[in-house]
Amino acid sequence: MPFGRQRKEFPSQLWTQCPTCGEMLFNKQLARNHNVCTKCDHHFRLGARERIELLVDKASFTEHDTDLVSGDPLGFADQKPYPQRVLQSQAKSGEKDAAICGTAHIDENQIELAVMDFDFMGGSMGSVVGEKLTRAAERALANRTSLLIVSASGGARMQEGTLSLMQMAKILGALHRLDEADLPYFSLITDPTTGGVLASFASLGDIIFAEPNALIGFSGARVTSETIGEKLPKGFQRAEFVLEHGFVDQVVSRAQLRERIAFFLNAFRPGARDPRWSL
Amino acid sequence: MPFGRQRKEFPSQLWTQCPTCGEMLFNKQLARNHNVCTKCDHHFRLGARERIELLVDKASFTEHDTDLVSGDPLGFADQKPYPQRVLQSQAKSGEKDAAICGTAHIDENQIELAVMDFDFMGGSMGSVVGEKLTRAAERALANRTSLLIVSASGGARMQEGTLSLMQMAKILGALHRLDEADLPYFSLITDPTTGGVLASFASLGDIIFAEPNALIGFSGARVTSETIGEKLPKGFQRAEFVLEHGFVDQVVSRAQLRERIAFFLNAFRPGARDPRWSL
Amino acid sequence: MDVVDRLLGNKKTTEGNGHLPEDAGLITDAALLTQRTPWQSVQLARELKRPHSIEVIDGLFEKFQELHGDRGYRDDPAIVGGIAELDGVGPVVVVTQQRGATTEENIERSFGMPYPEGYRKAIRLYRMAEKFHLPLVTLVDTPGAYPGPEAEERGQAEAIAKSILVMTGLQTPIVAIILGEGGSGGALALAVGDVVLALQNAIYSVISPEGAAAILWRSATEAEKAANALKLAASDLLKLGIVDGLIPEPAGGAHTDPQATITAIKSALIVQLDRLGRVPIADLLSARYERYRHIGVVVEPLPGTVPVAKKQPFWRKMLRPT
Amino acid sequence: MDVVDRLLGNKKTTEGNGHLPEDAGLITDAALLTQRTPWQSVQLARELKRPHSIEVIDGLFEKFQELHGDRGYRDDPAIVGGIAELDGVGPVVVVTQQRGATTEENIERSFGMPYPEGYRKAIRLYRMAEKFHLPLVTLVDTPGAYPGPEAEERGQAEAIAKSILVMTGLQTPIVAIILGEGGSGGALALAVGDVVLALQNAIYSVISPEGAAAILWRSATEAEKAANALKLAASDLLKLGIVDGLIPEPAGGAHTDPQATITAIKSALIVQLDRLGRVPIADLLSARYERYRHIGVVVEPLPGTVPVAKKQPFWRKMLRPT
Ligand SMILES: [Zn+2]
Ligand SMILES: [Zn+2]
Repeated sequence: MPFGRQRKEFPSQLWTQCPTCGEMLFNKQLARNHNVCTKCDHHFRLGARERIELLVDKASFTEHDTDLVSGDPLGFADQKPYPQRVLQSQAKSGEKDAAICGTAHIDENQIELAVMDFDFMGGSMGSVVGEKLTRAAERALANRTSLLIVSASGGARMQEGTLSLMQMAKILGALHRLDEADLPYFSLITDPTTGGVLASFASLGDIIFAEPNALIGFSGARVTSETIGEKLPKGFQRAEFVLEHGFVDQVVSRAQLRERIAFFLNAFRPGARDPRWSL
Repeated sequence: MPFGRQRKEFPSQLWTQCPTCGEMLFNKQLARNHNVCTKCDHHFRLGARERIELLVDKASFTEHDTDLVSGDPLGFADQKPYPQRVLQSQAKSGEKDAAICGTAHIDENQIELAVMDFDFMGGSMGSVVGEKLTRAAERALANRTSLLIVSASGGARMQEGTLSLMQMAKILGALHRLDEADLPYFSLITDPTTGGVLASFASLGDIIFAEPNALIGFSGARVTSETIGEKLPKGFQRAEFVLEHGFVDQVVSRAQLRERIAFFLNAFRPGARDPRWSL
Repeated sequence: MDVVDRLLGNKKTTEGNGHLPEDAGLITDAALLTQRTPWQSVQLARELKRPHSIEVIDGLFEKFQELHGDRGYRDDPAIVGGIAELDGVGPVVVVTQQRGATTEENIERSFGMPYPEGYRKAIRLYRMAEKFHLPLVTLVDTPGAYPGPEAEERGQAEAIAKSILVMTGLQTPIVAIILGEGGSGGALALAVGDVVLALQNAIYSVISPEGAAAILWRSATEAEKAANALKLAASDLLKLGIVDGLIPEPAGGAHTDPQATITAIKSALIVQLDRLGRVPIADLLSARYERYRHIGVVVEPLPGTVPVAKKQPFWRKMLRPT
Repeated sequence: MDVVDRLLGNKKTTEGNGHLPEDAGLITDAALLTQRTPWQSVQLARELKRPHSIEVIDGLFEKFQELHGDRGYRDDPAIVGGIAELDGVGPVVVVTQQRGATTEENIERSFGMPYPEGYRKAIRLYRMAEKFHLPLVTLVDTPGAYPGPEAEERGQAEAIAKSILVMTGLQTPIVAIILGEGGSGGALALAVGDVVLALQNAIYSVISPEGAAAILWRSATEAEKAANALKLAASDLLKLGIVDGLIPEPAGGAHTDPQATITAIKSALIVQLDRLGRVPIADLLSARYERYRHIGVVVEPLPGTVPVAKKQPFWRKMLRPT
């Protein structure tokens, strides 16, 4: 049927059309379903705050490092100065930067949680994201708890240049200590996760979950196809494709995420380990 | 030129024709050149004793476990009883079984050396080979020296059934202890090395050397091509092919082997390590 | 007590091959077995309706979450592994080969013949078990590792070797169970354990009877002869000390009553994991080393050099069922 | 002394960025540099005649034995590594990217852009250095990791991430030297070190100037602007604390006198390895952790002093077209 005509009948602030099945979805209802199409299970992106609400035990989230904001180490300006971009993103998203971190419980397991916010400058990773994620990993180490990082990012933040690149090493240094301490690190990859974020913490979880059809790739598909000058295979860089190629443990739909993460938290909980087996 | 006629002029006990370049080679000269064609560098197989002489410092080899011989745990008989096959191979090869082990020096580095003998039942690995190689690894561990295993084998010895298969786990258990102790293990793969020998110690050296054009494969090429019902890629399962695919560090011609192994023995020698770096 | 002594019959039959006390309804003395010919075992082990790994996993565990991928090339459907909940034991890591029940599934899972990436997925899961101090349970059922050229190019031999090496030193208890066909190195890559059990009609061989017949008798039709010669039947493996105990099957074979078979596997598994859980990990590793160290038969004429039976680790006594 | 202080100029210039004392003829204070524009550095760093890794290895070391393969898929010619002998230091492990000098070589080595198997070979060599207590020396010179679909399929992101992770915890001293172009994550995968040096005209960037121009200025012709903005020149990296010291190049650039350049690299390398060799490994690892821990600039005002934007209805932003 002609959605062109249809759409007129649906004021867009109230309705959204599903890009997969074409269904017109009432926004409030869609939100209640955690942004998953009630007809075809298409997963729309989910905001960081809503993501936290979806994952953790009711009212168990305590946010940390809330006031951490970005400097302008390079005095960077493209068509606009970097500080101005940051302020605009803060205003637009209501967040200070592209990651929200805190302590929470999932099925009564205390964890450190870090959720990236794609709405803030495309979830790009600069010094603030690097610092907040590193602190989250260090808290997990100090508290002997698990760490869960939810990725959604276009990669490193260009406006902080090579300093952004270094955040990869900074975070991985902390994750290495977590690994040495045999503490579980879970990575949840959501749409889209690319570049330096995928090429660091997102790809190294003890368990790696991905959401259905999430875009997951190192190089942008444009770059990649230009490299070979041909079209890319069907489903290229989608969660299911990455699963087949062996880099994701499970593709989990949003409705089951919380329970699924809880299963592994319980399985890996120190309590579940038999001390008689430790050296 | 018509080698058919030529060969008549060369009594075969004195001359050998190179399968690669067709040159007729005087056996004594060939032996002096360690069975490498003086014209095209084709590597003929080299006996275990000659191999030891090629590799170690003059008169530095002390053999161990010389009298270890096979039992007949399964009472195995095909067209011939297993014990009879063993006796025939012993008579033919002058060795007790398919591996010769001992302590030696290479460029003044003490090492444990194990050399497989393809002339003894195709270098097949039964309990005796398993026991001798395991003892060699255990001696290296006890003496804190390096271990070098030279492989040449059709794989596990069928006549000892599943006991032969278990030798893989037995040897690898000892190699794991060597690895835990940070002691170097070198694997030299010679023509041919296949099956359970390749699928165990031969493929796991800290450094893996192979001789030019050596046949190196898990499944026999016959089985493999039957599996897909087509011809195999050129050079399939040859040393250079395996190098390209990432499973061998270096293909080294026989003339350079000793010096090459010495280089790594010296580089990895505990003496070469700076104690200030140890934890 | 080593293999030589066992072969010479110097063993207390009540202790079977000396590896395990009689418990959990395990058969530890081959003499007590209703004998089948090896060839009959081959047929039963390969029986299409025999319970396959996923069916067994479903029956054994409360919950099972499959984990995918080798983190390097591909997720191999011929190897299935993940985390499972076992009654009274808690979470364990499970790794197994999976044959297909249907032709389609068999093609997808390459008839239970893993590729190198399958073994690399297994290794990843072994290390996960070690990291999180979870016991490892493996279920073995494969004709062998996949022999195609792609598998060769991606390092089938290296993957199998690495898998065996990692298992010999893995710092967590391992129980391996041969369900059906244990095909050579491709099976061993999942079968290094502190305790290795086999179903009563399972087989475990260095080469398939057909393969051995083709090479040694120069005719595949001599497969039955080869099966007899290779001593690949579970009862033989028990005598040889390659497996520690046999899990009884229903009279007609596992496929005649999968549920009963799975129940027998489950009770055996729980008892063994409980026993191993009481062994300090350092002792577990020495015992695992000794277990394989003594498999094989060699003759050493020099007096005094014939290996003598090792004294049992101290915890062996305390593991007697109470 | 952390990066913020450095940026605010609270540092003793004689100590450069505070990471290294002035020694071995290293430039540790950017103020002492004869300035070039970043764009000039980009040209010099990419100069075809600039000494490339293999040439540098030949000049630096007495002996070099290359080691091949990732033990999983392929030997990647874009990464060259092995064991080398360094005067007065002894054996070291060297890992580097190699661009081609000729078009043929460039095609063979995919223009110095490694595939995942290249990084996996690097990881194998890193661990070899650790196992045998040999210091690790890396030489960085790449436009970036190969971006083709095959590289994506084989896990380019996982390989780079793993390589960085392993370097952060590797229990042996690491000196990384940026020779020419340090292209983003594909460079960082070889560049985590206890000491990171750069040649005077090297560049190191999160994205190529051309790439940044295309995205931020929507025109590749603005590459020079982007180069200025990105602060990718060695002198900027020194100020930012990303590199610890610069190795001086001949006036006209490294390519005008490769031998002199290599000599400068060698003396710097020997001094640094000697310094690191005197540090107990546990301290080395903490220092390496702290080195990266403090890179980056964040402002942390007292709670409440930051303007908080008012929130929109939550479903508004959620539903922006994907
Ligand atoms: Zn829909
Ligand atoms: Zn020749």
